[in-house]
Amino acid sequence: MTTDALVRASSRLGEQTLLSIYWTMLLSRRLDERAWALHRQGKIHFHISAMGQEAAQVGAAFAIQRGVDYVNPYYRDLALSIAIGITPFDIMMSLFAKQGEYSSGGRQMPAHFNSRRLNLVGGSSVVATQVPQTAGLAFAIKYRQKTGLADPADATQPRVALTCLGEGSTSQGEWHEGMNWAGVHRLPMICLVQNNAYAISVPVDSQMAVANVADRAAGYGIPGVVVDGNDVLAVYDAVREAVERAYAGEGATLIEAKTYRLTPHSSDDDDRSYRTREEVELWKGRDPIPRFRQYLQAEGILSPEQAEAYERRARVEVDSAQAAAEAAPDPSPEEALGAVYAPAEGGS
Amino acid sequence: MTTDALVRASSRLGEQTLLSIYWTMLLSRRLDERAWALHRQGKIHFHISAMGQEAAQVGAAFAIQRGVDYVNPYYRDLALSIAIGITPFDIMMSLFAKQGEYSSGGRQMPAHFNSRRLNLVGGSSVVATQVPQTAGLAFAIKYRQKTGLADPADATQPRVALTCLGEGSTSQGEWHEGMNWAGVHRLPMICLVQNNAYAISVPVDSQMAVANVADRAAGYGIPGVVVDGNDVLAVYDAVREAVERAYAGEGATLIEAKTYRLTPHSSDDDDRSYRTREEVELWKGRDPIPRFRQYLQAEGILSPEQAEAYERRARVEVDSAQAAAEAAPDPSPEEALGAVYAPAEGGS
Amino acid sequence: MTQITLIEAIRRGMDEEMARDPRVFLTGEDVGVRGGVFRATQGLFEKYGPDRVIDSPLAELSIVAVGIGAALAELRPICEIQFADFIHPAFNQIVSEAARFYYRTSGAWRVPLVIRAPYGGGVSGGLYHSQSVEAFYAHVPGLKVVIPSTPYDAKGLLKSAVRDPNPVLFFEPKKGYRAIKGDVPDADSPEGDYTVPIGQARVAREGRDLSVYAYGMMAHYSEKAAEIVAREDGIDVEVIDLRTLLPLDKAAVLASVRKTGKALIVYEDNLTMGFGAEIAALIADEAFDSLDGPIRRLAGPDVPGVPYAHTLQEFYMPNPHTIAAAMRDLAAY
Amino acid sequence: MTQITLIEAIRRGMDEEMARDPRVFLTGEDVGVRGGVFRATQGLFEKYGPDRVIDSPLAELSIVAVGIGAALAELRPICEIQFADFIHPAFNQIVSEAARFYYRTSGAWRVPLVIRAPYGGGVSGGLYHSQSVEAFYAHVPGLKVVIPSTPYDAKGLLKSAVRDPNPVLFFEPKKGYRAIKGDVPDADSPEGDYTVPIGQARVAREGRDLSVYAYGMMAHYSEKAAEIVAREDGIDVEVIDLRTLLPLDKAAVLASVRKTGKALIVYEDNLTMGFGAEIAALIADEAFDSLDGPIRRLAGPDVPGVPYAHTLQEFYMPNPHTIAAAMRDLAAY
Ligand SMILES: Cc1ncc(C[n+]2csc(CCOP(=O)(O)OP(=O)(O)O)c2C)c(N)n1
Ligand SMILES: Cc1ncc(C[n+]2csc(CCOP(=O)(O)OP(=O)(O)O)c2C)c(N)n1
Ligand SMILES: [Mg+2]
Ligand SMILES: [Mg+2]
Repeated sequence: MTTDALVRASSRLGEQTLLSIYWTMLLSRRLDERAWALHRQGKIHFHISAMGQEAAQVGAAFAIQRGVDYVNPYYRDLALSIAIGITPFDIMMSLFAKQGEYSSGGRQMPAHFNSRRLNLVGGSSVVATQVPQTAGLAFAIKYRQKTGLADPADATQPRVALTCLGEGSTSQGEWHEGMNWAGVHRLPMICLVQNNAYAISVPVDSQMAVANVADRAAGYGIPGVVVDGNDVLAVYDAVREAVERAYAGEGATLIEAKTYRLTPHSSDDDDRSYRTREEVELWKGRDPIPRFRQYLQAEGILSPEQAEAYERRARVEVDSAQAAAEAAPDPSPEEALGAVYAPAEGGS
Repeated sequence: MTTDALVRASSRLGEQTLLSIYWTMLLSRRLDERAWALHRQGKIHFHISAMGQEAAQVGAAFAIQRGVDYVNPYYRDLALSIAIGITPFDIMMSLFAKQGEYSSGGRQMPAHFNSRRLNLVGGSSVVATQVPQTAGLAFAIKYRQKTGLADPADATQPRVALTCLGEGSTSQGEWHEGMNWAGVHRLPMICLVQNNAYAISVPVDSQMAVANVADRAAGYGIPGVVVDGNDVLAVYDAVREAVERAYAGEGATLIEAKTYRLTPHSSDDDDRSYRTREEVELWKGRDPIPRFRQYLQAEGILSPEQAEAYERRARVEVDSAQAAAEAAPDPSPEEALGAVYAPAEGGS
Repeated sequence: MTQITLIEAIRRGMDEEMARDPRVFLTGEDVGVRGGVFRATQGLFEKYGPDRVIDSPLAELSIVAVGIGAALAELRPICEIQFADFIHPAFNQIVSEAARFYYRTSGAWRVPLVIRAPYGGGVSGGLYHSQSVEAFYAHVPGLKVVIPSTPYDAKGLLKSAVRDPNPVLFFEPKKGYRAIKGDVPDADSPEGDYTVPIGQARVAREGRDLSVYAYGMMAHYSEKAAEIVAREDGIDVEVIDLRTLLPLDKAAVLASVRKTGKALIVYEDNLTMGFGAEIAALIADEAFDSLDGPIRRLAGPDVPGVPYAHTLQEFYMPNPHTIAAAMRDLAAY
Repeated sequence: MTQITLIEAIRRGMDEEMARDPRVFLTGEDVGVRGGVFRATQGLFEKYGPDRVIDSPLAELSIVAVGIGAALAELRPICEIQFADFIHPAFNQIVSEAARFYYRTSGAWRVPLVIRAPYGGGVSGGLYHSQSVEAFYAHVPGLKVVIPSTPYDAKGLLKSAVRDPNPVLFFEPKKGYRAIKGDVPDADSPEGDYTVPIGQARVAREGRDLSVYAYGMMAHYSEKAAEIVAREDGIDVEVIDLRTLLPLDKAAVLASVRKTGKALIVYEDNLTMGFGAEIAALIADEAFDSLDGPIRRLAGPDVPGVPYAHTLQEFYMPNPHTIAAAMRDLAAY
């Protein structure tokens, strides 16, 4: 390890980047809050939230080559997707399931983040399926490099594949098989587990008999790292190190971000049967957004006025996204029939 | 740990038991060799062998309450099954697929060991499926004990569930999920991995990025043990310790027996493309049967004359089993149609 | 008799079987304190405790496999799959294992297992919370596939499923969980402990002009459609609620079409190779001489899932009006 | 032209596509130095090296899922499943993922993936080395399901599959791997680089009296049976080799029965909900007016697998004689 690497990677982030991280977390939060409000108003059917997990998601996103490196997200990755380049308007269009909605043309429920252009892979709702697929994306990266189809130093090409999922989802066989490929083939892959202590109502100790998901990495011959998922710079550092290992051909990393979701599982859930209000309050006190704001303010990077301006700007963005989406038309019924099979190459 | 536990459990085995272990290994081997001969003669379609792995299998079998504790074997567990109570005649009937054949009435290929009476569960050919099922058997044991349906001290009831599989099969998601249940619910379960270094042609380092399968146990919060799979008493000791933990309600154990198969994968395989003859010869020198015979002779437990008598007896048993099976009729065609659904309880 | 909802009938069925037989237990995701995401198991954790109502890890393969193992050991597991869409990871265990155990051991080991799963569309669930998966399993000898459409049948069939010595897939039309209500005898009444036999279809409505075969939510819609065409067109439709897809009540299927001469099969699954194909094939072979017209299927289109946006979803799902149109069309043939 | 075996045709198809397109790679169990347990990939490891011919871990789910991921990244994976019986662990990835990617992203991501698997009975493989699994996948929009029965078609269809931008399941009738031989243009001849389009059935034998629909080994047996009844009974049978099950060549199916008036569908899978059900349903709807008799299916019985003992296996499997008997029976109707 060089002396450089001993310095926290985040300490090299410029002020603009730090502010950009903060802005992304804030925008995601305000959008997320609005979605809950829209659901309460009966304007949308469904919402699933990233609230409380923004640091884990945004920290990770900023550590990769956003829009270039592959990302295979899960339904909770709102903040991560925003960081990659999905817009509040995109999200609003999904929430309202309007015509031409960016992720699927209104076919999928909201929260199935997707962009071919940004190498953000549009997943299913079925947990953990994306993990071995991400091994496939990482395999393709390595394949192209080894067979001369791509130059490992070419930063315009994907060089790492990042996937996220919840701690509960690591119980799936899919996860095991994906991690195993990553280990055996030393793939440029990062698996970020957002451990928010519950899978809907099921606590982590009914899910696994180990203290940390990261403890499972050893079984795949890859490093496992636990990080405070509510500390955005700590997450950035952990993921950045993994990214550098991947870029350098040193293989995969499992990162576990310990965090908490501040909302019920989704708009269909009621969490009072399985979590005490005290526990939820405790974690509200650890909210990653005020925490990062305080840090930025303490460092003199963000003034109270600027913070207020960000809030205003977020409100405007969310408002206008909502207004535009509400005004958009519904998909026309026959759109249900299109795009079942991809046309032959060169064909129509 | 009491002083007692520090003494190897195998040191408390009586001479008769030691001889019985030897006899079982030997009988399995001679039967196994005969099966290969029958295949070469074109008399049977298929055989899959336990040769080289008898110590791992018989050592494990003798450590449980045979015929009472559940065993969920795999296709290579010939010696284990013989130790549990399957007879050479049974095996011959399977090899010839004769009417009323013990395991399936001729429906399954040979090597699908099965006996309801002996709590030996008749598996499929699909690797690793038996692992989470064994968690279910172990779950049932614990369930009965916890809900008062069974007395934990009652040795006439199953108190542990043992399953076996090859190292390659631990790559399956099924294995992960089964081990995870075992850990989370502290189930009285033992998973014995017979690591013979290959899955058909695929070497273990294409299968996993860790030195030992046992290293994966930590990820499930259970002990993982590596044992010399060609040392029958070492295997016995390792499994016995796991059995005692299970009986005492202390949960599951993963045991990895390092061993080697001395034959090709099955009668359909040709191993010359993927293993050097030198490697095979090396392991022939570590054959667990001569090794245990030498130990017994050195300890004065087995005389050369007795050893010869065992050989003769094995030959007689195999001969007569073969003769009886060859003379038996084929299943009648319509038997293909029976036993699709179990009849209602109390019904016909 | 009390009017209860479909989901309440299912809950009672489980409750009564757990009370009757200490070997019956429940497992699945969120079935414990949460009472299931649809609340099908509500109150059972409190009543039977954590030993018998077990929150599983988030892993369907092992929910089923642990159920299989426990069933081999002669417990009576009821495994809940949170949505039928998530049963696919367990396909190998269901198809290769549960279905084949009895046959492959020539009757030595049986698997008395119930797998419950809410299925079907029209609930704004999109591609992964709307699936119909029955066709896959109706192809697998060794399994039983049951789909109730009324509270009475749901409770009675569920109790039969728990008592059945074979693996039973019990698919619940979730759109009807609260929407469908019906009379069910009180548990403490003389008929309280009734069962409904697996393997028997039900004539939901008698009629002479044409036979409609359906199950689940589509059985309801078909009854509604039959009322519409009776009222508006004077067409007298017989509606057969199949209730069990495997083993199929062939006699009931054939008897109806032999009477009416025309057959329409309605299902919300994708058309091609959906369960209606089997009904059509059966009739086209064994009731050919009775046929007065083509055998029609009305089903979901062949697209990879029920889309989320309401316009798209509406387009996808058969409904009483599209069914009525198909009835008219066939009646006029 | 040279006479080669079915498996040799498949091997050549892969070889030629790998030579043509550096994005094509193979993975699966034992596909490397071992050349596959059936030797379908023999020589390819030596020719293309370990980067392009990769022994996978023993885990079908991830063989397919890694294939999906690589296909998303625009490589062209060919995934081998050692026996079709072992495809079930990958069901979730195939059905929920590969099949739905294009639709669920409204065309943004496609999955140009080929999954090859040897299938079928009559090989003394017992319950777990004899399965026919095509019916499960023929129900899934978004997938293509191809089953060749001749060397010419096998090579041509495999090349089409590799070039297809969609997930293609390519099921190979393994009993015919070496038993079936046929002419295939040499690679260096002008027609060498031919393809056979996916989605088109083939009239294997023209006839006027009745139509037989089959695929894989049963297409061969049906041709043999047709020869028997032509010779012995003067019955003139048309045999349609379906070749692609999904998307089905409906026009070809309907054209034949409209000509002959009678349809028999032959498959070795279990009868109920086997692929013949869909053919029967299609005909019973769209060619009803042309029918001169019931639509018959000859298939494996509804038991959970092909049994091992030869007497049992013989009983299970359709063969040219049982097919001929069904032809006679239907012709006499
Ligand atoms: C295979 C599958 N089973 C069940 C579900 C239903 N489900 C959706 S999210 C969820 C809990 C996931 O928990 P976790 O992995 O911890 O992620 P979190 O939601 O807590 O971020 C469940 C059970 C699903 N989507 N997929
Ligand atoms: C799910 C599944 N995939 C593939 C196979 C084919 N197969 C049978 S044994 C085997 C290798 C098993 O290797 P390992 O687990 O190491 O056990 P070993 O045979 O070496 O004892 C394979 C690939 C199978 N039986 N099941
Ligand atoms: Mg969680
Ligand atoms: Mg092995």
